[in-house]
Amino acid sequence: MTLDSVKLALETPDERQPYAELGMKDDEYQRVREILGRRPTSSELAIYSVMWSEHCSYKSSKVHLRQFGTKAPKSEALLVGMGENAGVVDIGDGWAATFKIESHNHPSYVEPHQGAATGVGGIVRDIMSMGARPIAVMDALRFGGATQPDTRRVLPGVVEGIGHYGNCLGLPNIGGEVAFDPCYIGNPLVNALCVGLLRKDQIKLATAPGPGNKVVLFGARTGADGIGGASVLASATFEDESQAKRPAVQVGDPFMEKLLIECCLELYQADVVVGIQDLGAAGVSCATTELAAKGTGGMHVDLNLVPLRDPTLRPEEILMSESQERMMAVVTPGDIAAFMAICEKWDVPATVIGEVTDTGRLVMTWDGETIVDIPPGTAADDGPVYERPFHEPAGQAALNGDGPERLPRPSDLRETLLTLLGSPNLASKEWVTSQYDRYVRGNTVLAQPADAGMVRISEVMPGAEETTRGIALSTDGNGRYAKLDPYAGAQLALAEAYRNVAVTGATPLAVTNCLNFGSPEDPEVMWQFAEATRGLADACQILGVPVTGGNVSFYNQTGSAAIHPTPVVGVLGVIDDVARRIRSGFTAPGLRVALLGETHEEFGGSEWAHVVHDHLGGLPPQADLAAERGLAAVLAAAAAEGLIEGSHDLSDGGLGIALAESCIAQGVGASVSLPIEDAFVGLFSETAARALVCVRPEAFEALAELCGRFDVPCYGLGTTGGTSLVVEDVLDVPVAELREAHEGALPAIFG
Amino acid sequence: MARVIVDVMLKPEILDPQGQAIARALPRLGFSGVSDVRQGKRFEVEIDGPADEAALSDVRKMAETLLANTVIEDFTIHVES
Amino acid sequence: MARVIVDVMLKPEILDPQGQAIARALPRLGFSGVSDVRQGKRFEVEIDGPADEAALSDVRKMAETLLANTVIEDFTIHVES
Amino acid sequence: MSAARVGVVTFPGTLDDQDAARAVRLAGAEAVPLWHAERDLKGVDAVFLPGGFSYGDYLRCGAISRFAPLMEEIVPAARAGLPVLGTCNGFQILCEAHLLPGALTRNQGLHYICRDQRIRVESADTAWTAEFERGQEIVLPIKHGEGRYVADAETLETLESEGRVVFRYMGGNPNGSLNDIAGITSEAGNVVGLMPHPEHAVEDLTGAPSVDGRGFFTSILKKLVNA
Ligand SMILES: Nc1ncnc2c1ncn2[C@@H]1O[C@H](COP(=O)(O)OP(=O)(O)O)[C@@H](O)[C@H]1O
Ligand SMILES: [Mg+2]
Repeated sequence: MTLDSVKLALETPDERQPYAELGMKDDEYQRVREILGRRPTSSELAIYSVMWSEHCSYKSSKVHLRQFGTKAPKSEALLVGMGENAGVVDIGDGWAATFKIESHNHPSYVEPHQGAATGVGGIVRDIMSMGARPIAVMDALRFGGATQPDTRRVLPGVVEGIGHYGNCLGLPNIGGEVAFDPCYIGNPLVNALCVGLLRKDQIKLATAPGPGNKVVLFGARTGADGIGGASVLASATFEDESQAKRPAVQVGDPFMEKLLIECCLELYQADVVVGIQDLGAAGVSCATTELAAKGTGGMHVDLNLVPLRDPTLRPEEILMSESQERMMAVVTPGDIAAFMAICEKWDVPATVIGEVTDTGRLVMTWDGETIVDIPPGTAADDGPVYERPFHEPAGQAALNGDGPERLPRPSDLRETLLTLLGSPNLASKEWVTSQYDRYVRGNTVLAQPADAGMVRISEVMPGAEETTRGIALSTDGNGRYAKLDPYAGAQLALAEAYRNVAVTGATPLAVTNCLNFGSPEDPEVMWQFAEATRGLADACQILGVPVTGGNVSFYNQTGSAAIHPTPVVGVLGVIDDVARRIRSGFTAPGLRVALLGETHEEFGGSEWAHVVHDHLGGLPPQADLAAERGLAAVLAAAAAEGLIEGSHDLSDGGLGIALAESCIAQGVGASVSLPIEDAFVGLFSETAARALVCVRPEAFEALAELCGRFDVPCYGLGTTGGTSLVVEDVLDVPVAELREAHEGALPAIFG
Repeated sequence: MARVIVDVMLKPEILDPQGQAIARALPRLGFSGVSDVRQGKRFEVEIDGPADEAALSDVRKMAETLLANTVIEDFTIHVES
Repeated sequence: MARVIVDVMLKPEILDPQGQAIARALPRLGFSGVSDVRQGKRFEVEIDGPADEAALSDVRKMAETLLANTVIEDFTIHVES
Repeated sequence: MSAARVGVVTFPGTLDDQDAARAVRLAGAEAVPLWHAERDLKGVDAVFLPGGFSYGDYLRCGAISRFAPLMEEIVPAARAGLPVLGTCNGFQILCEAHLLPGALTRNQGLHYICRDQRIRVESADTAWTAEFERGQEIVLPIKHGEGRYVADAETLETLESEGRVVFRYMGGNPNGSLNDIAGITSEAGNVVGLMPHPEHAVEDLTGAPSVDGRGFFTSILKKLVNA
């Protein structure tokens, strides 16, 4: 095989190149030729094709994502915003948190275990590359119908993959989601979140400044993993018949990643890293172009020096390989020895593969010949930007017109409650979460089934002993709501995550998001995307929480059938005194139960309509963001004053489900009456901006007074105690029976 | 009654972290002269009848759909003598 | 250069839940006539020199001390032809 | 009087060492980090092998760690009476190193399982359980994929008859362990291995919903101080 060098490219300008096979459009290829003033070499083509893929360049989403910046609320907490590996937020006392959510949807469909596992690995490296110690993970999962055969293939593998990888890293899994809907049958959504902690003044960035500095590749050796994956696997539609053409999937080595984590932390501690970047999709191509583009502008790399697992790899393949557990660092020549010694201590292979230059060019050689010579910014930053056409879907008005009002209402609310409680979306997720280690490192304050995960800071890292703070995190999304109204759906996803953080007593601070959609080339999907991003940006502005980063996953569709638009939103909050966190549910007998927030009749997209009538139509609940803000303020103040003993937010399934789950949490019953006349609406409407709390009887007045100050309606419903959930004149169910319905559902399906 | 063996190994291009961890450990344990280790699975399948064409074809199908994950693994089948 | 295979199987008296899970799943998947399945491990050890007595005795030691836990597992060794 | 010193071992892939050190400290002892590659016990009075996935648990849990240089110090010291506690991966390593009999194999249900588990203390005669009552029921978290204790019939018989089964699972055997065994001890009672995690059950705010794990550390502390 002849080596395609720059010299050869100049001599053979008309050589036909397989840019289309690499997913590049004619005009994109022409632009590369214009940039270089010649045809690209095959290695350069490899770089541009992956860097300009949808996955890496955000070419279809960029124009919409900009709103997250332009509409961003003023926030003193934001230290690093969008555009870096992950956003960084000031959490006080000199400490910062970095967090991000990312998708690994397509790989998880092809090979559920490895696909999901490497999804966790990738997001953890993003967090490490900010200079942080990763401290917890979460996973937001969506599958086809629970009883559909392919779900039985995909779900156990995904859960095992996430569990195994995260457990091996010693990262507690503190939350996430599992949802089922037939729309995800060929396109499961596997979104993984990681959060890390670092000193505010020790943020690392992906940059390669200082000519003469060394470029070090460390971690696993490079193999043929997912070659072409970034552009082919991750951003093209694939269908069942094409199984034979599946590109090599990446296999993760969590042990190597664990070594990498400890190794990186020691490198940071020793202060021997100038810039650092993880290798994810697009591997060496991405790391070199991005580091160079953000640094002094030039870099020289000898690709022969890249340690290979498969010695037959060609330079193009090395550039595109997605081998996991690799990082790239920029190190001053004086620190190289110290850097290598630390890598050796941790048994992490490390190799100098190049040097920073001031030429403004990224130059790579192979066997002494120049095979890449490009301005790195043109690959990393100046990718194509599309203003994709969009319009409202043809059936949208009809869908919105077909409201739930026409559905017959149930007469037996007891049975309805048990049916919903045992439906796959609302049932206990313990079958999944019991496969995750939630205790490791001993800092987990809240994990499943709490509304948000919470981690204390003081013992995460040396030097943090003085702080009493904790961070809380939740991820949420609802594809049905977003299908009915993507603008409101995205806002409701944010509202729910925000509320989940608030009910623990923490104050929401910042947002990350993973936008899972169908093909951007379909104007109807693009409309959903445009509406969802607009909705999210507007809501962030109103709630005062900036978007710090995230990820877009397009092409989640089989044939022309796209998934429900599914924006998944993660919210991070801070609690000043972690010991004041509010526990989940009814924590003791003899407490007063109160409902905060107003209830309206809202059943569009509801769990009831879905489970009982298999109906999706009408409009989702209103996203009343002012009310959300008030509710969160009440909860934070009440937690700080120690007014609340237990809490639970209201979301899917409404008050009925929240009451049942609150009873199940500690096995404490309750007797309540409903705040409104219509018991069905009272129990199952999904109005947002509501939460259930329990307080000592003598604290009720103070709570009511606090609610009054923030204009939050507060209804005393009754008291906790006994062994049953009693809703006066409506239903009476032993807690044991609630528990059986709730906990038995998934094991009955998945074994 | 016959015993059919199905050997399942990761495809050569797929990373085998287990094998690599073993290979890296060997020198420390005083074993030299080993250039590579790969770890796979071995299934012993006891069949009721003889290991004839039909039975082997059944085992092959079983290997393809259940015992091996053909996305990342190859398998071979032989009858134990 | 030679490849030595080490097969490691749980001792017959030790429960093999993985094998049993497979055996139980087979009828559901339409496979009949399988009376038992056991799952073990297969190691492919590449040695630098020839597979002579000395090399095999080395691999045997490796199997005994590292690759198999002889409290619960048996192993066999053979040279791949 | 200088505080008792408990060594906490870290292998590549050890995860619960931070929790282990914290539990030791909360009990009032000094936690001394021990690194797998060093042949140095630093004069500690007892050793704690915490959980995790040492060497990725590749091959078999504990199989590779057993050969660490530090283990070459720990094994003879343990045989000579040094108190050693192994939890989860630490228990697996102790079995692989033949400091404890039997082996830990794949959970019968084939899944990794993380839950709060009721267990019964069957022996208060070990270095690590003296502060419990025999027959006492406690709650500790378990989190493992390979925790099914197996041993041949003779070994089991010996363990039972010599009172060396230290912990038994209650309210449902989570992994199919023979005789519901959750933990065992050596003949001399100085080496204890168990699958549950006492170090995750020592604080109200975090970890499991119990502080029953404290007993392990108060036990060893008392023993060392009285020694
Ligand atoms: N939905 C989104 N919202 C906000 N920021 C986004 C979104 N999607 C991507 N980004 C930002 O764009 C940048 C590039 O994303 P990505 O390629 O996923 O990062 P990385 O190179 O670390 O994998 C990141 O800073 C990311 O946070
Ligand atoms: Mg909630």
